[in-house]
Amino acid sequence: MMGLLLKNDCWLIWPFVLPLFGALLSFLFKQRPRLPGLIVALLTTLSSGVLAWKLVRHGVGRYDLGGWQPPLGISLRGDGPAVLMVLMTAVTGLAISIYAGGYFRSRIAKVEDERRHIIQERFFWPLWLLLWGALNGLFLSADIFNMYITLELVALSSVGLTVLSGKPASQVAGMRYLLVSILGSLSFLLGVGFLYKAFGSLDLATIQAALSFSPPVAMAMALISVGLLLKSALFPFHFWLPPAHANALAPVSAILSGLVVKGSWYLFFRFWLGFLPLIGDGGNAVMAALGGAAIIWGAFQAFSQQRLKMLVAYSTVAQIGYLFIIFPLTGAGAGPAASAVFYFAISHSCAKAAMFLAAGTIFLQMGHDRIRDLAGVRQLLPITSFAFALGGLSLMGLPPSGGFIAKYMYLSMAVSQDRWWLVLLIVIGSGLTAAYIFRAVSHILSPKMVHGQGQVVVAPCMEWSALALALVAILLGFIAPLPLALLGVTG
Amino acid sequence: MVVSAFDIILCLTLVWLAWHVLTSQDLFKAVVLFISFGLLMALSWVRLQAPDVALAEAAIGSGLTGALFLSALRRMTSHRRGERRLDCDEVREDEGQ
Amino acid sequence: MSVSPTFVYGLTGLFLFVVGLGGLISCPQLLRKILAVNIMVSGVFLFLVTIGYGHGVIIDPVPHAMVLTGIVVSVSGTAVALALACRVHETFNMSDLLKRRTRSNDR
Amino acid sequence: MRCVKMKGSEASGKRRHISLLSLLSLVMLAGLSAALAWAFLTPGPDPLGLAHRVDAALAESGVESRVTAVLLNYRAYDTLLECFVLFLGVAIVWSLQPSRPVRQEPRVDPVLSSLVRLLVPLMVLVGGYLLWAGSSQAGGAFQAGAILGAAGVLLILTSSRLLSTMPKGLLAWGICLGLFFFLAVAVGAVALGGNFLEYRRSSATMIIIALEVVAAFSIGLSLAVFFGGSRPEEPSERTAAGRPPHGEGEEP
Repeated sequence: MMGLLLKNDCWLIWPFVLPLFGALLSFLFKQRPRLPGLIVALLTTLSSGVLAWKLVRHGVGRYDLGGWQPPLGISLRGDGPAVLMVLMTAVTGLAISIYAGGYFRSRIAKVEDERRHIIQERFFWPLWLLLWGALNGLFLSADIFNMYITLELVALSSVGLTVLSGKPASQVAGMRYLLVSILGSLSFLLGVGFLYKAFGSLDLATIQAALSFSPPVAMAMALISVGLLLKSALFPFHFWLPPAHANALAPVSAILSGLVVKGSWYLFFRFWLGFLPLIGDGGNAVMAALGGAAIIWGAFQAFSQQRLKMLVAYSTVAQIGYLFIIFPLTGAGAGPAASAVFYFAISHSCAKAAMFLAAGTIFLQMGHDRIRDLAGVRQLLPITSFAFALGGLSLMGLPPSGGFIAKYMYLSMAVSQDRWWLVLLIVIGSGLTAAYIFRAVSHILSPKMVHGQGQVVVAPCMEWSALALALVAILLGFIAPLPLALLGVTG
Repeated sequence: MVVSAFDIILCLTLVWLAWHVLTSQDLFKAVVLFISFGLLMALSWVRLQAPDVALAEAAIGSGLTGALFLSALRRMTSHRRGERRLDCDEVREDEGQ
Repeated sequence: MSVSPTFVYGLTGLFLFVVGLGGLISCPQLLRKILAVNIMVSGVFLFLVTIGYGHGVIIDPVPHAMVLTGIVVSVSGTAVALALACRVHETFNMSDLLKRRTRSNDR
Repeated sequence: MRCVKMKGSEASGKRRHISLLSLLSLVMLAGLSAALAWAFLTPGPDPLGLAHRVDAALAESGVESRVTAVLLNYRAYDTLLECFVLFLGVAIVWSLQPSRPVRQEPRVDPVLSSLVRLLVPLMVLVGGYLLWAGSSQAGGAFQAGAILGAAGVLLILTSSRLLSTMPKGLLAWGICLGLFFFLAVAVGAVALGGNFLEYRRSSATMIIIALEVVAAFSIGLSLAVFFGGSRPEEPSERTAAGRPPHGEGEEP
């Protein structure tokens, strides 16, 4: 019986079943939700790792839920990109979970607000585990209506996590976030309706096989694209992101910036590639233009911020641009473009989560995150400062980092396809990133003797988990063949 | 089934109600109009031969959602009269992030 | 002219979607925005039910199941939105009260 | 008050700005409706949908109602996730609220409360009927759950302390119980050699009815909790760290 539960194709279900179980458990054991939360986080990471290993050994996995074949039932599909995203979520999520354990313990130790922090932790774990499960379900889903439900799950739990901090600013930001993501989901659902009307199926592969141009299909594509762009906060739709990400609790900011944004982008990428024959160069150029605008605008905004967490949040707005300028490069074949952009996505996820975690530790220690007054952090939190700088390094795309490999792939493709404006854009974007990262890092690393201790005792696991994530972002520069091999398993 | 005058009147009423939900001055009136909008929506689904969906819409989409709106409205107006908040410590600025 | 009800109801659903969108953009009150979202939701559901009706010969149950699922999802979203709206309302009312009190203390 | 008094020219300029913006959005909305109507009315491919496949597999599904078959057999995974959406809603609403409900008016109409005492059992009965009818005609878990939820709302309305005086943790367990059962059925199918959420033909009817009862129960409970709003009070919260919770000693 245990053997049946660990069959080859069964590994596709554990990455979302385990967190769902864990969410219920940590909701029920409200006296100590940390214990089931951490155990389930560990198990989920393990199962994601096994899933990746099975993918390399046995090729693309398919799983018919309920035993019904696709047009009637729902199926899961674990190909290279999907499993890579699951793995990315697992690595980042495990580090964030460990960080969160220490974070809430440190905050609960501040006696004045004890009760509120206990309640925050009590609801953090169920919401976060549910979000994790929903993200894994989203990456593995092959059915467009099922994608809608996982999108809703992701959106609602993100909103719940955002407003957990209880600050008025986060409540307003969360309200706006909720309305925007419901609007995005509705647009997506209407698009699903049009697709069902045109193709009589909800299975993405079936639809893409029968694809042909007609007005309903074009409308469906437009509605789905706009809905997903709203949720992934590409340039004109980015307005809701910085306040929501910057005002949340530290682990929540890392979750939102590192993982949640990638969920809707991943769906967008899948739909867009599948419908590429109908879209043509015009649509790709529009996406690239929006991405370019995001890179420039986000970087300028990040540079002019006064608060560290706002800077990191605007940096997310800018980096989302890189995920969209890839589309003109898909003309010469989707394979290399997909490798580049997914490599960018995973290294950004690790680096950005590490930076948000480090920024959260700094906030907790100093009691504020005004960039101008951050001198002396290096003495108080050497490991955290180092982690922040390393994450910045990967974000800039300096040589021994995952960000460098991704940008190198972008550039070599752009050069070989003679798209010089894209080369220029990437170079300018990297320069701007370097500018705002240096601005923050120079304050953090500036030597200044501080008098007395910081506000709280920071748990060591908070510092080390941020550093571990930053190191993974750097390490991705050395082990590039492994993720790329995983990504190559399609078919 | 061929479209009848009933269908057209139903659709026009739906649009008219939606418009008034969004434009009427009084929020209470808007919520009541929304509930009747939901009930008419359920009626149109009965016309489209989806009785079980209509049942769910009448009960959940119109009835319970309407009740939720009414209770939220009451909470908001009771606060406008200055009822005390039980956890107003969270209003304080620069607390934990 | 024999028009299928599909056209009338489908167009109504799509139009309700647009009306709700307009309300969401233009209404300042939070409660009204949530009402507008609910109207959009109803519009999308009407559209889906219309697809299920097809030409009225064979009724397709799959869109009906989608709508049933969607109704429950949307009531959940509405509940969260309303709770959050109440919270925002209370917070800002309260901070207004606090401000007023400190101002009167200053005097 | 002060901010309302703006200089005339400034105010009118702002008004003109707003009207231009609203005109622009009106034009865009009109364009959107035209585009939607165009996409809807132009004939595209017009397949039959899944109705035939649903009918063909109906004999194997274990129920007679086509919608129930889709919801709890062919696409039961969607329904599972949807129950988690409800659970999520409860978790968020509870995380938002203070642990005690905002004071409600204690006066309850005696006529109303005796009416409710009559009505609630009736509603539970109707819910049960809908659940039973769901396997063959209109009705099913969702509608029954809605009726149960409405009964819960009535109970909350007449006795405002109901939710806050419920035994500690009972509500949370009640909400999670249905989800645990659903997940257990899904994973149990794997342990017995099938796929996730795959039922044996012989036991499909039983499993679907059990799932419907469970789903109706958890839908009804969640809906009632949405209406009740606040998290049930717990003794441990009342005396956290040996001191009163926030707001206790504050001036009203």
